[in-house]
Amino acid sequence: MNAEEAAPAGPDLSGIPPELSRSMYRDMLTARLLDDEAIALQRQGVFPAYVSLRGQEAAQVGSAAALDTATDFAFPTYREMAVALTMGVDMVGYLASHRALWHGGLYDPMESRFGPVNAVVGGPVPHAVGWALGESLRDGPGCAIAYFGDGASSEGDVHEAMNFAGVFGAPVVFFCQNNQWALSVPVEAQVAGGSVAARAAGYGMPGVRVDGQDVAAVYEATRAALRRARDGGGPTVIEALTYRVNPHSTSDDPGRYRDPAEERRWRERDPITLTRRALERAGHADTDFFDAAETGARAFCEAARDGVGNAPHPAGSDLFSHVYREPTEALRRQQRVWRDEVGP
Amino acid sequence: MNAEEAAPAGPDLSGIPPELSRSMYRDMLTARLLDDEAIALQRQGVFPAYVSLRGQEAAQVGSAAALDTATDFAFPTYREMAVALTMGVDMVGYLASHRALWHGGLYDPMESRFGPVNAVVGGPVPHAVGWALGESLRDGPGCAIAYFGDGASSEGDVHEAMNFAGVFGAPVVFFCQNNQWALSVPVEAQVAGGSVAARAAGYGMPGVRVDGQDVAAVYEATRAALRRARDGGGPTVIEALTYRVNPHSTSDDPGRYRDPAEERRWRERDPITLTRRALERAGHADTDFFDAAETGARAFCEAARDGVGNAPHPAGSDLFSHVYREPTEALRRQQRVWRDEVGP
Amino acid sequence: MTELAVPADQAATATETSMQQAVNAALRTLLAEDPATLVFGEDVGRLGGVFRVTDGLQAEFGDRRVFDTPLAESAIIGLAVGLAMNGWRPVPELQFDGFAYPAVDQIVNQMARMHYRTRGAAPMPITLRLPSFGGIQAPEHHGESLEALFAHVPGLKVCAPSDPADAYGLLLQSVRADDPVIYMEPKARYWNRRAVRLGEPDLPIGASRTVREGRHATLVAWGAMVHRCEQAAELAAEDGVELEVLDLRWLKPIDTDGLAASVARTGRAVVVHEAPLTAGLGAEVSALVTEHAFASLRAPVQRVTGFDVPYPAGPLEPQYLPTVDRILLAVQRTLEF
Amino acid sequence: MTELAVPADQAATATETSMQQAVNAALRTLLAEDPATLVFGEDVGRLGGVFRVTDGLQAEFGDRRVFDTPLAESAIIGLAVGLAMNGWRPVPELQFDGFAYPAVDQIVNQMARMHYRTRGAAPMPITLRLPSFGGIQAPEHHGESLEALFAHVPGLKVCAPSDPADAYGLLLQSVRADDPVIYMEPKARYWNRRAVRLGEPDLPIGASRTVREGRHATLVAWGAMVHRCEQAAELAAEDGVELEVLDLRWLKPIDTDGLAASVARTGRAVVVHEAPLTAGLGAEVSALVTEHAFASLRAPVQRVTGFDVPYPAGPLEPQYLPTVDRILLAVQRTLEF
Ligand SMILES: Cc1ncc(C[n+]2csc(CCOP(=O)(O)OP(=O)(O)O)c2C)c(N)n1
Ligand SMILES: Cc1ncc(C[n+]2csc(CCOP(=O)(O)OP(=O)(O)O)c2C)c(N)n1
Ligand SMILES: [Mg+2]
Ligand SMILES: [Mg+2]
Repeated sequence: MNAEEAAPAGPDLSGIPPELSRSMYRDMLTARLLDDEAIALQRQGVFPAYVSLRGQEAAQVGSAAALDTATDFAFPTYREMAVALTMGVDMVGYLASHRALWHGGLYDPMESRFGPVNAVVGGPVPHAVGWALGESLRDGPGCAIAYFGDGASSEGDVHEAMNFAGVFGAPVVFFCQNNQWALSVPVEAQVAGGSVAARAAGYGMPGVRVDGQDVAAVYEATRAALRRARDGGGPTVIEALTYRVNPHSTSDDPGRYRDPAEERRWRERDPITLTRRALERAGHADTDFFDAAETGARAFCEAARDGVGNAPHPAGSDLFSHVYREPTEALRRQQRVWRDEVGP
Repeated sequence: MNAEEAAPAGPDLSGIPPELSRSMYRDMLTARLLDDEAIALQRQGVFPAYVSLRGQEAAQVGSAAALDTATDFAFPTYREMAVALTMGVDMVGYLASHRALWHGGLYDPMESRFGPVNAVVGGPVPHAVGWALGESLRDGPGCAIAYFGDGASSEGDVHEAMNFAGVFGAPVVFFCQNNQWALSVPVEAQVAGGSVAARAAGYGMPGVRVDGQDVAAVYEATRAALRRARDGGGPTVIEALTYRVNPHSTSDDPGRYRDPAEERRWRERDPITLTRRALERAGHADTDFFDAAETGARAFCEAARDGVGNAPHPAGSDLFSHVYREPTEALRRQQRVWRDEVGP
Repeated sequence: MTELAVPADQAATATETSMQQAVNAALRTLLAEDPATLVFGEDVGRLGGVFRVTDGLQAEFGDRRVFDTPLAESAIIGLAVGLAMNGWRPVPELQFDGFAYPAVDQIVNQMARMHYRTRGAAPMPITLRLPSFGGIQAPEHHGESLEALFAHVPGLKVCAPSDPADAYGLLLQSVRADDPVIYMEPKARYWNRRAVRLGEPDLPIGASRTVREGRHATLVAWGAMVHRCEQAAELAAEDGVELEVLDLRWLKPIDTDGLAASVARTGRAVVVHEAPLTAGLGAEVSALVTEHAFASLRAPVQRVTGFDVPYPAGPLEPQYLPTVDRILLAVQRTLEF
Repeated sequence: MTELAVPADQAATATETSMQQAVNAALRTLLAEDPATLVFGEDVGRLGGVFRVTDGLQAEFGDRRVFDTPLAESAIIGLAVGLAMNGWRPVPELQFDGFAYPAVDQIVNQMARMHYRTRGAAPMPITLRLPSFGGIQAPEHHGESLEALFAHVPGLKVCAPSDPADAYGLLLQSVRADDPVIYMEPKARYWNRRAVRLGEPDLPIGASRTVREGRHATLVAWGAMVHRCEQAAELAAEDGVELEVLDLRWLKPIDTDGLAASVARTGRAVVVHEAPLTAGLGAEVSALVTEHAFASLRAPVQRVTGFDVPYPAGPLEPQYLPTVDRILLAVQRTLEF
């Protein structure tokens, strides 16, 4: 699918409560501004690197908005900043991962029910299945959602996870953001057959392709999958067709591998613009709302930016603090060596 | 699919040259008798263990008979004795693997174009894709075929291999013998969705289910897949529905996990009996042929049995001989330690 | 099955216990004492495991607590990680040592560091049971020794019992621990019985056990090689050489003090393992002994190990594995140094 | 990017070469000299690799010789095994050290032993290029040191260059060798330039290189730590302590004779590596030195290594990696022993 093929009308918000559609817009806008801040922070040398989610806000916010943050659990990879935001994760703690203060971030993943940032493509997907199985073993109400990319779908772990989920009927949603690129490799050189959703049938589970620029469609698809999982219907694959309009990361140079015209075409299907128009069309929001949303988002981002910029470096002793829950004498000895020779 | 669902008529040999149908029968019968010999050798303590292929002769012989042994290359796992036989592999060398004389067997896998016995379930499947890609990179005529089980289909490697094959359009056939069991786990607790062939669509390649007790159907399906691959049409998944009527290995006790009635039902669909009837029906063979086939098979098996029984143990120095093609001084030193302290 | 003969003084009697039974009993105890404990893996349910180590557990605790998984090692560990994050105490099995390799990413990149990554938020009380080591003339990939790999990984603890009593005690300790543990079961010792009392762990995690006291040199081993060292010590005693035998038990953390104390007394050490020589755990033992007992050390630590070759097929196994003779030759070298 | 400052005497000039350029040049030489050589991996084609190490190769040699694969490390190595069996000479890249873990099964169970398994019938001339080690403040899994894991695996050879000339020579040697080689590129040194001549390998596989001569103690290192040892030696020289710096280059096989000869002269050794201490390759070096130079050894071999903790995030990196200070403290300990 390319940019043009998608429904030109934009999101249909008629099935979505107005307050929810507004809050999704607010989250998308906030994520966009925070993404810009993060890129700026990288340029200023505060972040060693950053991975932008620009263009994927509808896919992330729409899916995350469907979660019940009291019962569900999301397993991200590394580009899910807008999911974190939507779920109410402490964004200073989230961005701390990009400032390289702590690999997994400094928020509490157990309390926020948004797993730690995970740099292994495909790696967290089986965790979502394990978590979901754990929920069904105690007849709990929660569902897991695993976020991964089109590139990640090539990894063995994703297959093994889907097969386990199918066999166990685990309440899990496999949410693939097919942003058309895995670093420099386009989806047609990555995903045999061209569709991640099409893999689902082979595991006897539903596979849904959804316009990832359409926040309403993403929300509805995720909600349906979660409802199905909660009702004992087992796993679903959702493939949100979207686009990584920015470079893979701030260190990347897409000029080497793709046509800027493609980027431009997708930038025109900007999910935030589309959502704004839909809100206007549906009469869910007026200029005051958009102004307030922008003001609020800006304030939020400034606070997050300052928060992460001013966050202290981890203590050197933190090297040793969390290796074990029950520390060993051998490691304590090494900590003494560290204290004597390096730190604190 | 269970035993009864399969076509009761048995193989339709009308599309198969009589000589080929006879030779497939001969190979199936020989494999059966050799399998019996191997089980006997295990009982006598000559083999530490053995994995029987009984019941899977049609799936193995039918697929292997479709190969061009001058150009193609087969990648087995550990239960493909009848494939080896059909391809003309030195069976003393093959059985040597089961006598534990050498893990990979003592035949020459490069010359016979039948890869070494490989105990890692799923592990050799990507090799077949690499081999096939290598063939197409030089515009060679050969195809690769990967043999694996229903259980192996759960491994990440099989997925990664299929995806690679699809992306590269590699001339490879993924031949799954779905014998309904992976050790103690039945296919319904192993393969989400229930069908390995159904996975193919998700990679944009054809997936074919075939009655694995029907040697003609297996042969035709494999031939078609190979022709397609040779013509640049890329990979195919074939799932041959068959049954492991014996225990997983001579160390196994299926009484712990499955109903003997199921075994019995499948024993009644014995592929050799079905093929014999089909040969008779088609007028491809008479009693003289069957008598001669049996006599020939027995002679072959006796020779193989004696050959493997009498084969010498590997020399202790063989521990060191093949580790590297260009040996290191460090390893030579260890060999001297071995010579002084253990061997020869 | 094993090529190690059962010594006469340990001949089976009705009341004696094999390691296979001891591990089974420990799992039963653990499943009974904590409803969060789960046992799963390939063929561990209905079959009771290829070594019958999980025999009867599914019948007793139900198929929610003890269950079969599809055949995919990486997902088995990934599943354990997710279950742990949801409050469970997983005890996955990987069927054989050589089939732990497909799970190495989930073990190293996920299980071992999820606790660290989350600054202690995510609990990770997983015990990976891994039938390990050689000596049973098994097919390829069924005789590997992965302790050096795992001991190198930050965040893991690693142990290997050498007899039924330790198998029981160490498994209780491992599963109750709130950190990921690799519990390596020496297949070659599954069926050897000893008249032992199965009881609570006797020493803390990380403590070694002196199997036999001696004053001329220290033999250091774990798993099945402990028994082989005992045999060597027995023979050496006939010649008046008194060998101390130290069962390391814990391969991470290693009992440095115990090692150093023994070598401080004996002045000499021989470390024995099945894994290949280069970068094996024997190197770590050698380095630790040298670092912590250099002044007492009268000869370089000797390593008696497998060779740097792939684990061989049956008939070559006795040529590959450390023999009693090789152990005694090393003892002689260190005594004559 | 790297946190190691370029020393003044190596400041970039037009004719100097970085390691990144040297590896690129070696690949170009190899692709040109043998039409069976193939370069592939994630993003190595159009992009030219995340470190631009394969820059321009696809344009020059075409997309049959240099190509991108899907994102699946196990299949990349499996592909290499199959290609090798069909007569090719594969040079796969895995993008970062930490993403070699998913490929460990194919590396250990397949690539490393296919030649052995087939009694020499199947050729396996694969060189796995692995950007390795830390020092660039990268995300998680981008700073791992896997040499101990690989050096333990029978059938593999392992090397790590420390400067552009070695990077070029060792890569020629690795790819031309008919055995599987793990070639570990120290990312932290990619951009450091040296005025060197890129030429044919100077020494056989397994030979170490004396980077600096000295007589009071031997520093042993590989990869980026060689440079750090040179810095330490420079400082020590100001105090009249002459340190020999040995670049191991080959981590399997290890140059035991070279090590022993150096320590026989100096009587003291310090081994330095980035990987965690326990069961790191430093233990092997320590054991080898002790075994082969015990009589000359005047102090236990000192190990200066990373700690037994997961490789940390940026600000903690300098606290984790061996520092010049820690190296000098170890030198002092060994001198004062
Ligand atoms: C297992 C693994 N292999 C390689 C990498 C290096 N890498 C980081 S991102 C990336 C591309 C991922 O593409 P995709 O899954 O589509 O996610 P996207 O970046 O597009 O969000 C690669 C190859 C990694 N992080 N993990
Ligand atoms: C990677 C791996 N994991 C586990 C095993 C242990 N094992 C050997 S055979 C087997 C079952 C295989 O089932 P399937 O693939 O259906 O083949 P079949 O035995 O039925 O021919 C298992 C679990 C193995 N050999 N390799
Ligand atoms: Mg992508
Ligand atoms: Mg099967």
